[in-house]
Amino acid sequence: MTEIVKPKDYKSAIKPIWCPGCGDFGVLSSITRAFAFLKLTHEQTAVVSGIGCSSRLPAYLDTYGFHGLHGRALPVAAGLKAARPDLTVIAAGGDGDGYSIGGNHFLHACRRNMDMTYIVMDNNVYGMTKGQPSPTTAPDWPSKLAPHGTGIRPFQPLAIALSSGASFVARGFAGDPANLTRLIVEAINHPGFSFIEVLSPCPTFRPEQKEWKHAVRQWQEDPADDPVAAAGRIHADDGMSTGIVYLSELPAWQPGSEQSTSIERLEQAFYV
Amino acid sequence: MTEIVKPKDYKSAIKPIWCPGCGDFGVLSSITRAFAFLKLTHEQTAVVSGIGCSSRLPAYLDTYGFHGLHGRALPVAAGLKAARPDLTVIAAGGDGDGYSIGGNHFLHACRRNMDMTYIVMDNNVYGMTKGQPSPTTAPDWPSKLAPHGTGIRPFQPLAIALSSGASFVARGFAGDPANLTRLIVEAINHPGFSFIEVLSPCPTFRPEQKEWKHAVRQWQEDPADDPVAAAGRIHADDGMSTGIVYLSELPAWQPGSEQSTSIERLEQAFYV
Amino acid sequence: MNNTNTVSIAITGSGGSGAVTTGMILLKAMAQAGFYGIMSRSSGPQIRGGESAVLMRFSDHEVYSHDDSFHVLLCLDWLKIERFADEIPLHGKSLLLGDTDAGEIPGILTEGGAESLLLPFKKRAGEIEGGRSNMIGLGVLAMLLGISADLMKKALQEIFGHKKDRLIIEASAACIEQGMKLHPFTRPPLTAAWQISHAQRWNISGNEAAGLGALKAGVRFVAAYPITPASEILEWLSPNLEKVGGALLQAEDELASINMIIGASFGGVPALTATSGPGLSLMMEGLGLAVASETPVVVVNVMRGGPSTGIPTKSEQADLNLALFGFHGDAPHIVLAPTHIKDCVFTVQWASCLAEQLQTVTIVMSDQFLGQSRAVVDPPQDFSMPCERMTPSAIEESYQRYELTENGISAMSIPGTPRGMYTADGLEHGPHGTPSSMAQDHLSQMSKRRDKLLKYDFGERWAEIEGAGDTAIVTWGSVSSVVQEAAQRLRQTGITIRVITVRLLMPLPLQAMKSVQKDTKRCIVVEQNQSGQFYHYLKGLDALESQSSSFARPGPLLLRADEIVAFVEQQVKHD
Amino acid sequence: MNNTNTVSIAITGSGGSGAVTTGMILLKAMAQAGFYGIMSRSSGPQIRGGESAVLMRFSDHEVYSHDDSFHVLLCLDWLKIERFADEIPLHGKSLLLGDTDAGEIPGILTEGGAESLLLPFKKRAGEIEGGRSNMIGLGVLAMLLGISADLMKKALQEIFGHKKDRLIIEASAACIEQGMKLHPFTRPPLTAAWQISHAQRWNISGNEAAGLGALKAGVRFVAAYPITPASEILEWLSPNLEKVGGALLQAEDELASINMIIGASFGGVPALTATSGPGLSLMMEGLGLAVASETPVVVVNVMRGGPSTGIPTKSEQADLNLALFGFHGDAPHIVLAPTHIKDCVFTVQWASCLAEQLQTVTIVMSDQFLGQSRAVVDPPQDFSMPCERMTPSAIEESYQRYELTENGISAMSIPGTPRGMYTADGLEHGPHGTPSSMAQDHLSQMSKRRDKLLKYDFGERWAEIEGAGDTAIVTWGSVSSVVQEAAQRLRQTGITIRVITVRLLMPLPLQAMKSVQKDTKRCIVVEQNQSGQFYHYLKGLDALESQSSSFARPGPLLLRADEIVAFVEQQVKHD
Ligand SMILES: Cc1ncc(C[n+]2csc(CCOP(=O)(O)OP(=O)(O)O)c2C)c(N)n1
Ligand SMILES: Cc1ncc(C[n+]2csc(CCOP(=O)(O)OP(=O)(O)O)c2C)c(N)n1
Ligand code: SF4
Ligand code: SF4
Ligand SMILES: [Mg+2]
Ligand SMILES: [Mg+2]
Repeated sequence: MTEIVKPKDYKSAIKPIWCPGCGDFGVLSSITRAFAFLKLTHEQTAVVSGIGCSSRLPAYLDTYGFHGLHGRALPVAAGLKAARPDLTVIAAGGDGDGYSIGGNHFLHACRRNMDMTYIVMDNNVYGMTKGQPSPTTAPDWPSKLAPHGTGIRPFQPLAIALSSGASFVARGFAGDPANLTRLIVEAINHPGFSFIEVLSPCPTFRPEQKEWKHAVRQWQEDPADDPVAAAGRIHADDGMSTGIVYLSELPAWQPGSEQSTSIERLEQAFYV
Repeated sequence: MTEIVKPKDYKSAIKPIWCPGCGDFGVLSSITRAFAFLKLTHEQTAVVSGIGCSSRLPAYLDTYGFHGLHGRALPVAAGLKAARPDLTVIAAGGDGDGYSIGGNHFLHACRRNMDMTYIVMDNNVYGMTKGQPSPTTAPDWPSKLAPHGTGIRPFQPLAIALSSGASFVARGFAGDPANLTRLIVEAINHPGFSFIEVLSPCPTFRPEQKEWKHAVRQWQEDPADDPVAAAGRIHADDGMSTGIVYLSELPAWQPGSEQSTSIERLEQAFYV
Repeated sequence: MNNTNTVSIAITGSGGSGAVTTGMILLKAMAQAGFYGIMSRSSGPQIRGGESAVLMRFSDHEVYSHDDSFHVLLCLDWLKIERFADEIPLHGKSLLLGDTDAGEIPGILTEGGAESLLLPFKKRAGEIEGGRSNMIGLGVLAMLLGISADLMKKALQEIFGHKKDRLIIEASAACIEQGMKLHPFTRPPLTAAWQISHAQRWNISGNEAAGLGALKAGVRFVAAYPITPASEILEWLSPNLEKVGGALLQAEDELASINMIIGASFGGVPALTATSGPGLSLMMEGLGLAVASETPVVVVNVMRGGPSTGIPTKSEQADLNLALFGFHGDAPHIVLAPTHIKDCVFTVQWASCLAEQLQTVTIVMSDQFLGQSRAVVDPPQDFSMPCERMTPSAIEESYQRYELTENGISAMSIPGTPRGMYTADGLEHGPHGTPSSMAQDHLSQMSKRRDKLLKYDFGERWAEIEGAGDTAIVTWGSVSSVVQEAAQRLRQTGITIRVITVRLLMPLPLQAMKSVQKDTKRCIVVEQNQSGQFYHYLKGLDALESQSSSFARPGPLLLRADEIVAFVEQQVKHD
Repeated sequence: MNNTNTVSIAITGSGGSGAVTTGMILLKAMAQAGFYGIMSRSSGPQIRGGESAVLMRFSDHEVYSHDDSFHVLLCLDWLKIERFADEIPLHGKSLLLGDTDAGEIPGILTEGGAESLLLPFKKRAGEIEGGRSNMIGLGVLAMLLGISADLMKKALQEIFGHKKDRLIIEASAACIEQGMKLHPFTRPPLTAAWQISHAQRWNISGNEAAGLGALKAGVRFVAAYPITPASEILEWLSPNLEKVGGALLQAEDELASINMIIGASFGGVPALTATSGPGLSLMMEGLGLAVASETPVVVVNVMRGGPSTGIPTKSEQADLNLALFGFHGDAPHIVLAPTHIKDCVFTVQWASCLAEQLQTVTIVMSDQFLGQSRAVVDPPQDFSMPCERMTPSAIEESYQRYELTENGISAMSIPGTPRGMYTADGLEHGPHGTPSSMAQDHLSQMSKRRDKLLKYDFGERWAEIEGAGDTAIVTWGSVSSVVQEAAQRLRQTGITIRVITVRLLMPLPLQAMKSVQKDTKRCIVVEQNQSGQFYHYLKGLDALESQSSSFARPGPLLLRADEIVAFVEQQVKHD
């Protein structure tokens, strides 16, 4: 059977609420391209998100989706994957969602290394709530909530994923769908927890991010399989290099078991 | 004035509930030694903790203390320090408290770099709730909750502190109070967020940790001030080297300001 | 609440049409003309560029609620107007203003028989360099309301003042003048019979008012996590706290923010956070700690549609159950609700003073309507009230943080106080704070925490009582203004009404509550949620003396006076 | 509940004295002798090595509550005995057994006039290699209870069976024999008149029973975070889930665990978590999501003393408010409470089946007493009940996940189902699941979520009704067994009593509740918390027909039948 699978087959009928020019459009189209490339079966795919502009993504895809709570995409995804290892599970959301309120789940998801993909659309801002600083916001960016900037160093998503034990660590750019599609394909194919930090501009609250397209570049080296080397590469970078920076062949973790007995047998243990 | 300050001056009248041989006794006595060495003013010192055996610590000290919620020592400490920069603030707790439920606050406390010290008594187990695996438990340790072990790689406290931006990262051992005292003194003196992971055996649920005393050693090198070098050192280590592994001179962050106007003046802005 | 001399105007438009700016200028101009008013906003799901609506009501006295329907609706275009049809009811005498070139008028707008008038907004705007349709429309509204071109220009300048581009201001002024000329009516302006106030007035939102109340009470530390519709409290507080020597810290999540303010308050600094339903849910464990450790903290909860993520941009009063009962274990605490936009100043100030005095948690129940609407009002009265936390004077040998005292309040030693060292604890404890699982300690500390609230004299401001009559309407929070308006109308039909607006929801002063219902025969509890949360709470306390019934319906639409009138009339008839 | 033929025995000792092991052997031996019983434990704050107490009650029928006082107290030593004095009341006919060499008997034990008997436990034990005092004491108890040496040895072997050291077993058996000889009484054993059961029986704790109920309902995924006193549910489930093809995942925190089970359930696998108060507080936001997204999940909440960290090792029924009302927004859901230890099997099974059938949240309110006590009982009945989630049969063009249906239940498509793709949402949504802030969608989805519960027929097991009479006692959960015991005593004094033990706390079947009170004149609500949470809830619903009053008191001490008897007698007198 040589059915032709097109990216738009993976789009749902719902029109995104995103502002014109929002980077998230690029992420959405990269995801549909990757799905088409992989010929994912719609009903065997589930996309789980938190709350934020970026987290609206699942409804725009013609797959199963869960639009959950702010910060809790990863646990929902982990529960789903634990219960249904047959599904392709993708978690998605924003930098506030994933690195601020969801930071703990991020750590533990990296460490647990279940076979799923996590895509963070990072715009260094809380878009949905209209422009507060996020963990990745530069310390000197003035906002209503922090008129002189936060004064706090930005969260380093790649470095933290790496030190938490993620086995696939990458950065993509929403404005470069071709490469982002490729990253998503590789991430989904990776047998374990794959993390893609996507630079996804918010023209509404961070108009200066329109310049990102001039700043991004590709990492020239192949992905490191040594975490210290990867840490060095991440540390030396200005945050604008894209590609896979770390990749390791670690067995994915999956709970669950085959049934070996009946409940009646288990009840025997209670007899005095 | 040459008042002699003794460690026991810092002990309260309350008898610890810890099991005989618990490593936390060594941490308590190292803390009191450090306080005495620094001649801390009792009423200018506050120790904040979460919930767990280790988190019982504040009540055993004759300073101000807050025994809060499981996982929330760091935010209480941050609020206290933000409101009262004049105090010496120390947060303390266990590996479950700090790395499992409290993981997000750990990340953000490292990043925020407020001038406080965080001491984690790590026994690779949930002592208080009687023996469940913690994030630092080895994947093959069998317990009631995970009869075949968790199968999940342990959380790397030092690596995560480092990648989260902590400016002082160290490991100590409860069974070596002299060196631990020194670490605590340096941590308190450090102007910024200082983190000490303390190997603190739980003879009750992890009797094999009695062997730790034979395995620990001192890091021979001086503390690195380059995070990549420190990452390398941490990665190469078997988890048994003690001392300061990373130290950087980063300005501590502290919110707050001088009063510059009155509320009446602020109200002017509401007039039509 | 006097409902004569008011006019209701709505403005709608698709993304970029400038409906909101138009409303802001009009509010300002009306205020400067000597009138009062409120302005609320509504918008579609888009973050930016979506359709939006501005709902306004003007008067010659303070006004805090919207009317049942609108006198004038200015539609800058017809796009997505269906979305707002429910929120902007029109009647047979309403005037619908639209653009001649915008196509056919959607039927949904004229169903009720509103008079419609199409004017060449776009065309006229096109004739002016930099001109925009909304400013033409604004000119028409100015004429309808009887506002002079000078006042309009002044308002324009103040609103656009921060924009560098003088051209915009000039073009807009020219458009307004053109619009004023377009206005075809000869009848007198809608405000013709109104009294003009020469007093200085404020233009303030409930969220700003809440922030101000906090500062007045002495709050100097705020930790919070952004959430709609509470963020403006934080955005107002952040720069202003700084100016009075305080600080705001944006926390990593609500678990952190609540615990941070507990830490700050333990350190002796009055502290507050603001959030909305999902955040309040996350804070409940922390609030329980504050209750058990007797650490004063305040949460301003700005309610939105629930459950779960719900409807973040719409108002509902459905978090009451959570605020009253959302603790594990018995956790006596205080719940207040502001009665209108300006009252947010007083109620939040009182909340913080009560928290400090009683060393406990106070939750303030604001909502999206109160928080995000703006009102032009007389400046709030300056209330001084006892606000001091009880601290130990001279500490003797053995300081007991949780000493059992007559009134249940024990002196709280602040770090820095010599000999006052203790460890605050969320585990049950004895008087010194040492953890204890003994029955005696549990029972005595539980009673202490309950009795300190029960023995406190909360004074007269636990409720606002208005009128007298056979029927009592009991209400709370945001909806109370519209209840008062309904009561006024009912009185005109001969039904005597007492309105009891409860500000101190918990602990409810039961005696006082009963005594204000003494001469009433029937009691109706009005609130904006599905299950009648306040009603069932009051029933559970035996706080409703007479025959009682519940009028409760969820958001997202605001309660309207006519719904309440109809319900009350029906109840009265049933007797 | 029949309170004749029961005997209550307590054993206390300091760390390492072996009180708990002694109790376990005795329970086993009594069970094998053909009797029934319960055993609860109490200990000091130390993790290990602290003092502990074992409270036991034996009978020739099932027994689920402790008596007002104890017939026999065996103290292995006097250390810290004050700590347990409240929990182990003695009376004039109690027998206090102590060690001759342990020093003076603490006055607190003999105040009530208990007969005391000092025996040379330690001395005799010293004469046996590897001998221990507790085993000597156990021998005395065996004689008092009339258990043969053979049965004792058998029990000993089974309890110690896993220990490699045969010596321990032999030494213990020798000690027991010595102890039996020490026993000085000639009166017949306490069980002389009891009927012996030859039926096979179970020895099960409430926490184990809860785990079993989950498996029976088809729960195959559990995510949880350890917490006292719920951890044993997880510890029982972890190995057993594995054997039936399921899995347990230890989450990083409760926010994760609740969201994980939501994910698993979305995936079509019935899922559950277990926690206690602090954890339940953290889960409320997630539970709201499950309600709004209509994802079935079950939480077993094993209550401990509150508020905040409270008293983790003691029982209290004070999380009811949180379970009923701890949501932001109106969030209809189900709350159940098991009526006794064995009923945890049925109630948790039912909880999961209801969650599946109604696509909502069920919270089960167990507590430390139910969860951590063990009972020897007849095997539970095997209930089969409808447990299937409604899934779409053949999906046509446009699948509506949140379709508005007659009974409010809409078919839930499980990932893997072709053409069933949808996005579950915690934002308010239309029938397809698309987010919506429109009034019509909010109102219809809110009604749907409420009505599916109201229209469901929960059947007869919403409550257990026992007896008839002028006085109704309404109760729930853990305390209901002791209420039944109190009722039995009251009946003996001529007061007629109906006991209504409510299992389905929410949604309360109001009609049924009223009808079971029809012939009663007075209603007393009994529960173990400070504020009378169930009482006020029932009042708020108008669920109490007649004159009503509340008997509520907090933990940590268990409610005793005599307190309830005294309260009821007083109420009856007052009429
Ligand atoms: C518990 C909780 N706290 C706060 C919020 C409010 N909130 C919604 S989205 C958001 C931040 C969104 O930022 P990000 O994740 O970066 O997504 P973006 O909108 O930038 O794509 C916040 C704080 C919420 N919904 N729930
Ligand atoms: C919200 C919440 N969840 C769970 C618990 C139960 N609990 C108490 S202490 C603890 C773990 C303690 O482990 P750790 O922090 O390593 O301290 P240790 O006892 O080993 O020193 C847990 C899970 C709790 N008190 N609160
Ligand atoms: S606010 Fe920013 S992140 Fe949100 S939709 Fe608009 S551009 Fe995108
Ligand atoms: S259980 Fe372990 S950690 Fe807890 S007090 Fe005992 S030895 Fe220490
Ligand atoms: Mg963002
Ligand atoms: Mg530990």
